[in-house]
Formats: sequence, structure tokens, C-alpha cells
Amino acid sequence: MTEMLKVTVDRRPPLAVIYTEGYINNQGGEEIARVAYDLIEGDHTTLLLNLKGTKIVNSIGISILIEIIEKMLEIDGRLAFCNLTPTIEKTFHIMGLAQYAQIFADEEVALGELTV
Amino acid sequence: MTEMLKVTVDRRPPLAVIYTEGYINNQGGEEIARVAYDLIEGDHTTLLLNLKGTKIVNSIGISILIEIIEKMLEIDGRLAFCNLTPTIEKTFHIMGLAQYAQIFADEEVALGELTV
Amino acid sequence: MVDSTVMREVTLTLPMLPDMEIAASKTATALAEFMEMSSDKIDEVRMAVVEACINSFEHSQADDRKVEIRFVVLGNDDPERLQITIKDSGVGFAPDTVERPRIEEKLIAANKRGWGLTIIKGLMDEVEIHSGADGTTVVMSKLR
Amino acid sequence: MVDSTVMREVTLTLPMLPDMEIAASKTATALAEFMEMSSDKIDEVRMAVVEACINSFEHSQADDRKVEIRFVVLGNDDPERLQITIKDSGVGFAPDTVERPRIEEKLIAANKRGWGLTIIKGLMDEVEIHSGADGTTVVMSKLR
Ligand SMILES: Nc1ncnc2c1ncn2[C@@H]1O[C@H](COP(=O)(O)OP(=O)(O)O)[C@@H](O)[C@H]1O
Ligand SMILES: Nc1ncnc2c1ncn2[C@@H]1O[C@H](COP(=O)(O)OP(=O)(O)O)[C@@H](O)[C@H]1O
Repeated sequence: MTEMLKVTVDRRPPLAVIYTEGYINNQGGEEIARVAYDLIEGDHTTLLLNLKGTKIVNSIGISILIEIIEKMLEIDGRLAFCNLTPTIEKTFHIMGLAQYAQIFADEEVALGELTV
Repeated sequence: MTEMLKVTVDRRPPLAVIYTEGYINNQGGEEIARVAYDLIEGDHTTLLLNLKGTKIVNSIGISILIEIIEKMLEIDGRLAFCNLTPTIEKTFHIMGLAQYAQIFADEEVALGELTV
Repeated sequence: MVDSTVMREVTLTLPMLPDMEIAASKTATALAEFMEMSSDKIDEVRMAVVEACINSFEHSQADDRKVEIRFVVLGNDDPERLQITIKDSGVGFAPDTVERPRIEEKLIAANKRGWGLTIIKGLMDEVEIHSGADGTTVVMSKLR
Repeated sequence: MVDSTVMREVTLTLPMLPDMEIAASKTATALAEFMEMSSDKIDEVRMAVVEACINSFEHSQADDRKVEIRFVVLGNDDPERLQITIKDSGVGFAPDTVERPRIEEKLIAANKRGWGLTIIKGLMDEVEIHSGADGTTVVMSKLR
């Protein structure tokens, strides 16, 4: 019933790209976290979250993303974002999240920067 | 303020294609009629209304389209439609409009049929 | 009507002003999407809502210039049906006396209008109209 | 607040249930589109509405499990401002005692939540919160 977030993954060790489609609310955030923790276990230390298919997020969903960032900092890995709507990007700046997770315009730019 | 319908025209005498973008309500229908009557005056006897950019219409707008069909029947011309959403197509069938105005899937098919 | 429980109920009050029917159609979309109705069915609901609203706007002559809309998601375990009630407190009309429009006649008639109710009935699964001196209430529903 | 006349007023009552904030965000979209707000600003309004709704859903403990939302288009000749009032009849809170969250702290804290009001204030042009034993009312607005 509740519109579920679709999450797909493209593994390119040590990097992985996570694609989302839909609303990142409580459940959506948890779904992303589940996928991210699996990837971390599988030794992916750089995660790129491509939010092209997500037009709306809420602060509960974002809080779960902060958990993932914390985890990445612990393992010396990193989480980056690309394809954010202007509002999601603005929100990340309001929160100061942009200091701890890089934001790229699109996947090409992100991969260029993250794989050097 | 009121979201205005955008109407553009591609003249290929004796045919012309009218493209719409937006809501076909009262004003939208009138805008289409204004353009259609201009084309009729300019000896365009076959009009194809491409509604690709229109996701919503109301019955007041459709009534104005019926006026255009009446006019076309008078001058032995014809009005056809293409790129209708399934709901708009269903509505035209409910009204019986489909008997008096041909409905084509897309512009290519329409032009193929209308120009023979 | 199938017996089922109210799973969600949302009410909306709209002023009878141009384009406000779009607000109703968007609210309907949110509930229909919540039910995971197909996008074609959602579109049909939207159009029916627009027609019922503009009927109230145009014909009700309601003093308060307001339409009240109630959206109800009905279902036992899962959402099964979206019921939408559109109510005005206008002059009312006698639905049984409204003639079903015929395209052949409308094509030559001066007044080409009169399609709203026909469209609503054609697009929704169930439609009931209650109308009288207190106003008009259209209750319509669509199965998922 | 700028003095301007109410051009349109729409009210919506939502149940405090998952995903119902989306209905509010769609209704907001309809009014913002009517005003010809830019799509980026519309998106900002949507997000603020979602945050205010989920705050009421989560924190109000309102017995009636309902949120009342009032959307008002304000303007003198043209629409100038969209004002949205989100009201619950819950337990209320003291807005002044809510600390502004800091990302450095949240990153190491167990509770990473607490961003809603900050986001609302960051995305809207004006925000007022009235809260007490009768519940909470958030009045927020965005200039076109
Ligand atoms: N809410 C209403 N209040 C009063 N009269 C109504 C209402 N809805 C419909 N009617 C009456 O029913 C008639 C048929 O409505 P409809 O089929 O929607 O076509 P149209 O609105 O184009 O006339 C209207 O012309 C009007 O007389
Ligand atoms: N409508 C409300 N009713 C009661 N308390 C509220 C309401 N809105 C906000 N609050 C209080 O303010 C706090 C901060 O809210 P917010 O910044 O949105 O973050 P979060 O909702 O993640 O806690 C909440 O934890 C809650 O205690």
C-alpha cells in the first residue's frame, strides 16, 4: 500500500552506486540503510547514492542517511550523493550535511571524482 | 494566473497540426477554437489536434471542440485527434465523439491517413 | 455498495473559483496513489472529480461559494475502493429529468454543453446523486 | 507580515496515518501552481508541508488523530504569497526550548532526529509556531 521505495545497486568494488526510486521516508531510509550495510559488509567503502528517481524525502528518511554517513566515517569510507533535486540539495545544505557527504551534479562527475 | 493553455500550429496546407500544452478548460477550448477558425479562414480543411501536451480536459473545453467539429462538417473538412491520454480517448468514446472525429495513436499514423 | 471499512478519510473544502477543481483532482490523486490504483484509473478519477466540482461551481448557486469534498479509502484488509463525495449547498436539481446528451443532436444544437454527468458515470464504477433544496451531493466511487 | 487580501482559501483535514502528508503536499502543489510559483519553490513548499504534517502525526498525541490544514493565497491584485497553516489539537510543546540541531553532534549522537523545524524554517520565507495545551499551529508562508 504505502508507496515503497525501490532500491537497486550497481557494484563496482570498492565503489557501489545505489539508485532510489520514490519517497525516502522512514521505510525508504531503512531500505537504503539495509542495502548500504550489506555493501559495507561486502567491502564497498565508497557509496554513491543516486537520487535521480527521488523527488521527495522527509527528515526521518534523512536521519537514517546520517546514520549511514556515521558508519562510513567509522570505517574511513565515504558516502556521496548525486542527482539531487534543488530542494533536496538545499535541505542538505541547511542541515550542514554537505560538509560530510559530497554532492555531485550527476553520476558521471561523481564517478570521475570518486574513483581517482 | 489561471494556467493558460499553450497552442502552437504547424501549417502544411491543406492540413494543419495544432499542438496544445496544458489544461483544456473553458479558456483552453476557446484558445483552440480561435486558432482553428483562423486556419479554416486560411483554407486549411483538415485539422489534426495533437494533445500530447494535454493531460487533462474538462467537458466545457470538449464542448468547444464539438463546435469546431460542427464547423468542419459544414465546410466538408475534418478534425482529427492524436496522442490522447487513455482517459481522454475513453471520454471521447463515452460521448460518441469518436464517430465524428478520427482518433489516431500518434502524429505519424495520423498524417499517413489524413494525407492520402 | 460493497460493505467495507473506512481505512482513510480526507476532507477538502474548496472555494468556487476558477481552477480550484485542480486542487481536488490532486488530492484525489494522492489517495488513489496511496491505494496503488493504476495510473489510467487515477486519471479517470481525476477527470470525474473535475467534472463534479465544476458542476457545483457553475450550477449550484450556493451562497457560501464552497464545495465540500470527502475522500474515503474503503477496504477490509487492503484498500479496495475510493469513494468521493462532492457536496454543495446550492439550489439543487432533479437528476432524473436531465436528458442524456446525444452527440448527433449536440453537433447541430446551439448549446453543446451537458456532458458532465455522462462523463462522470462513464468513468466511475458507481455514481449516486442526491439533490434537493439543500443542495447537491454526488457520491461516486472507483474500485482499485 | 505583508498586508494582503485572501484571494483563495482551501482547507484540508487529514487523518494522522502513514503517507497522508503526501495528500497535503499535492493540495499545496495545486495552489502553488495556480499562483505560478516556480517549480523549485513549489518543491520547497511541498517539503515544508510534509515536515509540518509528520510533526503533528508523530508528536502531537492528538486524540482526534487529525490535522487541519488551511491554504491561503494572499495578494492584492495578483497572488503574492501562499500561507499554509497546519494545526493539531495535541499536547503542544515549547518551540523556544527546542535546540537547533548541529550536524557534528548528530553524527555521533544516538538520536539523529530533530531536523523538521530547521528544514521548515530554511525552506519557507516566514514561519510562526503557536503551541500550547490546546495543540500546535504552524503558520508558514512563501512569497511567489
Ligand atoms: N451541483 C449542481 N447543482 C445544480 N444543478 C446541477 C448540478 N450538477 C448538475 N446540475 C444540472 O444538471 C445539468 C447537467 O449537468 P452536466 O451533465 O454536468 O452538464 P453541464 O454542466 O455541461 O450542463 C446542468 O446543466 C445543471 O442544470
Ligand atoms: N506538532 C507538534 N506537537 C508536539 N510537539 C512537536 C510538534 N512539532 C514539533 N514538536 C516537538 O519539537 C521537536 C522538534 O521537532 P523537529 O525539528 O521537527 O524534529 P523531529 O520531529 O525529528 O523530532 C519534536 O521532537 C517534538 O518534541
